[in-house]
Amino acid sequence: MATVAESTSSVSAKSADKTWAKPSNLENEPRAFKAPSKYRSSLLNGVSKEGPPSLSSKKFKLRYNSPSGLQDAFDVSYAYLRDKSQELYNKIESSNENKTQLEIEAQINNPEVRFNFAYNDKLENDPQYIDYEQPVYRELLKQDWESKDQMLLMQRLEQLHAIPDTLPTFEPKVPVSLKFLNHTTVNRWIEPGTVLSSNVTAYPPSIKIQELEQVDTKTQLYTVLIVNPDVADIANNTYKTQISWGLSNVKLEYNDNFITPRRLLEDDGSINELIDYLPPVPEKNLPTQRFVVWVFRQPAPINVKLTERDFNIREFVKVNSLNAVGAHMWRSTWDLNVSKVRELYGLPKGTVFHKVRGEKRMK
Amino acid sequence: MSFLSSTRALGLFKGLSLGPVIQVRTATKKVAGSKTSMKDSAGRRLGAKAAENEPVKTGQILMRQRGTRFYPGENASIGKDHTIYATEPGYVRFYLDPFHPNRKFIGVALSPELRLPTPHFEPRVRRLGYVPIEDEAKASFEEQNLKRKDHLLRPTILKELQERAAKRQAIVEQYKEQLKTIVPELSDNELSIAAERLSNVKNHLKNGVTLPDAQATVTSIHLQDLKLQNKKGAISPEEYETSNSNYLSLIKKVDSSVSFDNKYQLTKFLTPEARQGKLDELEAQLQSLTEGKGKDSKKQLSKVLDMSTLITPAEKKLLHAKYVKPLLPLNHGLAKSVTKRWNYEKKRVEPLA
Amino acid sequence: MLTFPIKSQIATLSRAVNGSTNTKYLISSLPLQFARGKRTKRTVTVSAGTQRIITQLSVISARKKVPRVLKLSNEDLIRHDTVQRAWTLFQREKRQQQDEQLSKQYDSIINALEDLKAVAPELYAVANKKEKGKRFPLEARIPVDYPPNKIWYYDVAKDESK
Amino acid sequence: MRLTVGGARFFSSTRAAAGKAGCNTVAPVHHTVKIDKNRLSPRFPGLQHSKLDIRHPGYKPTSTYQDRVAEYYSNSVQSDLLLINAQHGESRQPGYKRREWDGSSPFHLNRSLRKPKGSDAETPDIKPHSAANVPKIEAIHINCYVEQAKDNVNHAISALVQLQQITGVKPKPIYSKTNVLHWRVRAGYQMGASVVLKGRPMHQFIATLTEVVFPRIRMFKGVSNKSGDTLGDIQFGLRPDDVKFFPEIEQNQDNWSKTYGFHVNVVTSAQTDAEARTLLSAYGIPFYGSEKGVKPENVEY
Amino acid sequence: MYQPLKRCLATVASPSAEGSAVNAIKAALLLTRQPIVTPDLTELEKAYFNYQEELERRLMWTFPHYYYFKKGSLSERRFIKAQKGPVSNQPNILFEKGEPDVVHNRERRLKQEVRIPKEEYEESSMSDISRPVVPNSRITDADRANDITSLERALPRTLHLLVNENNKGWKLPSFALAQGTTLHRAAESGLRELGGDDIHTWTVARSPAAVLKYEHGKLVAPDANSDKLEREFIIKSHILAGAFKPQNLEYAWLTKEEVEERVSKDYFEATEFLFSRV
Repeated sequence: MATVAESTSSVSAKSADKTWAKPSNLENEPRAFKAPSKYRSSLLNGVSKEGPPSLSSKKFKLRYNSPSGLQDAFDVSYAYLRDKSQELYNKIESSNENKTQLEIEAQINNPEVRFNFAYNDKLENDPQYIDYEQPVYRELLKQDWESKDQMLLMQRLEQLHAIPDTLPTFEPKVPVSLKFLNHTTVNRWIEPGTVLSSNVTAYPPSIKIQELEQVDTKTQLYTVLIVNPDVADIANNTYKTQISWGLSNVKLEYNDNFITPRRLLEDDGSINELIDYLPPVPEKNLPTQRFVVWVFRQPAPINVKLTERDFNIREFVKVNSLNAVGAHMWRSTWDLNVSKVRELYGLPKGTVFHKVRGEKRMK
Repeated sequence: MSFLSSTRALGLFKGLSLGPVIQVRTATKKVAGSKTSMKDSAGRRLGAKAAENEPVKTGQILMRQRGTRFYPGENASIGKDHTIYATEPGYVRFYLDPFHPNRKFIGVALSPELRLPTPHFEPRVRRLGYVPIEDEAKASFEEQNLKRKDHLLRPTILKELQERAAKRQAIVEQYKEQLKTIVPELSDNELSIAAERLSNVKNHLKNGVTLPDAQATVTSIHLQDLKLQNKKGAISPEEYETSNSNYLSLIKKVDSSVSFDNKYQLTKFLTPEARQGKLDELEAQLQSLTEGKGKDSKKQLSKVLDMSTLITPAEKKLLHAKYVKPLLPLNHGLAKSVTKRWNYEKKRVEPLA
Repeated sequence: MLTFPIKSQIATLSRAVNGSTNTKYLISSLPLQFARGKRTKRTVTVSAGTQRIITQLSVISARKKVPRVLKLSNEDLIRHDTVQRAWTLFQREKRQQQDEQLSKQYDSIINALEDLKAVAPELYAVANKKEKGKRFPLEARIPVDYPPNKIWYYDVAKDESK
Repeated sequence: MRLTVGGARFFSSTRAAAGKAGCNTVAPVHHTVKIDKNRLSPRFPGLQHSKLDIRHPGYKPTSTYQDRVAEYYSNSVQSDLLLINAQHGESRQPGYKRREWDGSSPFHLNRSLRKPKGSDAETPDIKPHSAANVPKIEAIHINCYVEQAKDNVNHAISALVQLQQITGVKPKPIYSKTNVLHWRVRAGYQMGASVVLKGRPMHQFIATLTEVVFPRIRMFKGVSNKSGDTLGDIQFGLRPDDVKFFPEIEQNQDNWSKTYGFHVNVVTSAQTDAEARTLLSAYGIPFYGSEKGVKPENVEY
Repeated sequence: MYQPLKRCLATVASPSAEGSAVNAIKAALLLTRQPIVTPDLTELEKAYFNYQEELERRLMWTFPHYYYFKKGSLSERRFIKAQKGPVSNQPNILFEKGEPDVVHNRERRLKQEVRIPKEEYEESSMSDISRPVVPNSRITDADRANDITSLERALPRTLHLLVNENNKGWKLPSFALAQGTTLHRAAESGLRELGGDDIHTWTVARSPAAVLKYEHGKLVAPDANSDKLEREFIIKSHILAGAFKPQNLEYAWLTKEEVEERVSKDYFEATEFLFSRV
């Protein structure tokens, strides 16, 4: 039972003026802190009689019932959170400590920011709505990523033994997504660990690396390595690791971070291709091959060119003191397209293997 | 036996003739059970079947046991009676694993100098276990040998591929014709390269890729192909240089003079401003058509929208919603019997007006 | 469970009616009742005690009592989320204030006792002794929403012990 | 008619069914990311949210009114209890712990540790009092075992509904675990109901108990000072006649010609029973009898 | 209780080197009146509780009225009459906001509204116990008159007793320690000497809640140490009944904010955490 009987109250934040807190010295507020005008009114002032604009059909709009009591509760909560965030902005202005963290806290409760993030494409983001230049959106993406995709990635890396077969361990910090733009039928983001036809992987993948932490995007360089730890080493009766593709000195922006053919074409020579792309050409009857994409933050530019395919990734990482921040992987198995890919790349004809169970030991 | 119980017993046999009663003297002492102590089975020959560091083959039994006194370690497995056997040829190791402090393991090290367990963060040591088929004929036979499912599917796939290639060829031809009118100065060779390129770009566009991205992807693939041809010696370095630069100049010319309409046909290149102008024209036309009311005007409106090759599907949807969409009556899509409606304000039934 | 006897009767009847053998005999000898199309009224009455248990079971069962699933629109979901976040923040602040005050009080108690120990060990011995059987007074009340008719009792029966 | 739920339960074991040995080895992982498999499963998207999220089908709002009992505790009781319990120069008092064998016999080597001196079970250490461990009521367990239910399961159902009516929380039925020949009880009989109260329902129950029920029980002395499990939990019982004073029962007397008594266990975070009693007295629960080590006439108010 | 006390007092009574220090000890009393009604709700709490309650009504199971009201009884008829039944779905009628889905007299798409039938009362039965409950106001006469000496003021808040002795400034009442007494006894008896015996209090604990240190009558930091310090040990106590009726002494029952207005800044800083926020 609500107990205040006598005090007559008025809701402090009337629905008319709803603007979130901002620093006093702010010139122009980022566009991404405002919800699209189509939804803004119903988000801040409540769903009108016509129904919520987020529903497409008129029928469902008419049938929609907003929960009662939400209007008042939202108004008061909005005012409360806004005051708190104004306090945080005042704190930022008075001291420069922990600035990014305070900025995040000041915006993370803003319903418009949360709306923009929840209902727009997070991967192919439109900076109008999701602007990863703003730390709050990076924080939201981090939470979203950790709630699912990061777990999925680590599960696959562990189950498919990408760790420790390539690198010993890995602390994921940066979401990496993969797409094969050359292929017009498999034109989707690849889930880590998918088995792809050699036809799809005939040309290099396009890699999206979304930095989440506060780094200097002007100077921070990244290395991308694609390694295949499942190449047959017949002489030693074992497997060896080869490098399929390598890029270094890649610069990434928070909003423009998709390494596509277009970007590589238009590049002014700053990106160093460590070694050109060798597509997956698995041998007949050998087990599925894994292709692990590793993304590193590099402390200094790397301008070497690799001549050998055989590759010791652990040594390379150690020599260049690289810091693994992101990963992805796909798998590839022999199919009828392999011969075509071999022909395209001028590779020799594939070897056909058969399994020997017997006594032949590893050398 | 009491009287009561005996009568009850008699009741069970109601209807049967009673024979002479035979007295049975039951045992008053329990019979002493005899203990069989000679029931030992023969030994089950349990125990280790291979010693530490002993070379073993695949499938060789390392340990017979009851229950899991030992657990299978690296390159070893366990059978249904808990027998541990080798899954790879190598050298037997009895070892402890810090991750399972209460277990003892039997594993197989793949080479004599290796210790088990393999350090946690080191790469796994793996044996290939496959050898190449040396005999050419056998190898090619094996290569052609597909899984049953793939084998059965192959003819349909091939057929479909052929059909697709034919379709593609047709589009290329079509584009060639269209290109001839739009960019007449192209040579035959250039024409076919440009048409090929445009058909590839079209495929990407259909997937929702933006035009510059699609063009860049197609360009990169073409250049990559040229590079590969040069690398494998199909074309000489000079040829490579010339065709590379030729292609780049060609696409500059084509991309600046050709664009796609909404049905993926080639049209003359439209600058964004020109396109906007045409769109405005279209909207003005639609506006003028809406002024004349009636069924015919709606029909005309949708016809104009359908005929326009300029607008994207999204724009078409918007314009349709703006100009063509009829204001549906309340009873649209309802059964004919529905003649009344509920008035929520007045809380009563009203005729459907 | 209750309808079982009725159902079984109906089932027997319908089997008898539709069965191929001895149909004539059965139809002529039984009062004809068709299982389908005819509304049968429940004839079996349950005892009052059983009926009470049935009602009680229906009270705790979800059958016919569950409302439609609540589906919020995108806007309302964010609005609800905002309310929830404000509430969490509000509660957290309240708790922090309370914890802060308590720890200050604790420090002050320990400080006072330490001081007392240094100054007057005899007083300290009494003050720091654990009181066994400590009880809150019977007059302590959990506050209610509205005050009683007599707010405060001014007449105190003489406390003999003091 | 009674359905027996007891008996062995079988779990399917695909490994055993496949004729494979039951040997499971968990491979250690090479990273520190915690993986929640439920989140990765594409099934039941609604259930991937927490129950506190409005999108979960089981969402139930809890804070629907001001919790006056919680307010009373944090505004008045907590700081008083802090002052009552705080002591200068306190140290951690070790509880009863299992002891090492003296090693006089070689068989001591693998023998499990000796039981504690003066107790059968280990007891936790008593930590110094501080602002962080002021005692509070954590939960109330109500357990209603109905003896008559062995003959007629309806009693158990009624007891369940009665608890639901009193507490507003859905109770769980309790089943007898074993055959007790002496009581003519078989394993699997539904014998009553139990409910665990936390948060608002718990506070509601305490307030009803102390403000409505206890004052009306005739000859009510209070809860015994001897009650308690030495770990800071206080137990007491209510007889069937006492239960009739709960307003939910009293207002609906037609339905409650027969009521069922129950046991109440108040779980507190106090470290000793004496402190738990001090805490409960703040809510108006009276105690009778002599507190251990204190004569009642010497208690100073 | 008296026996051990006497024994320990005997040692105090004996002359000692610290006699002067004991004389410098005083017992102060923090006497509080606990809240009588629940705290006032903030705007946020009010709106949130209301919203949650509405949500609960939307999500709750249908109220099983057939369990509470016997079938065919008068009370059942009155209950059903009081309900505003939902509109049920009817064929051939258009419901734009969705077809009603009514089960057990409840619209499943909306919140459940259970109305309790209003009792009818006759004037004559107003003295009866069955008369309608009209809650008393949370604001009392003392509130309106702003009578700070009244215990009936500010019912949702904790009130603390402060005195202003000889206009030296508002502070907690403090009492000199007689020879052979303890802190809490000194505080209680001092209170009665000052304000009469018509008061019923409960001492929270024998241990002091805080110590205030004075040097030459000025408040110093709690960790100060010197031979000339005067100490006031604050004992916490609740008033349960009766009243504080001193003669010729200004006193007040104050909430924390009012205390802050009246006492000196130093004093409030040293004692701020002792006063209840609510």
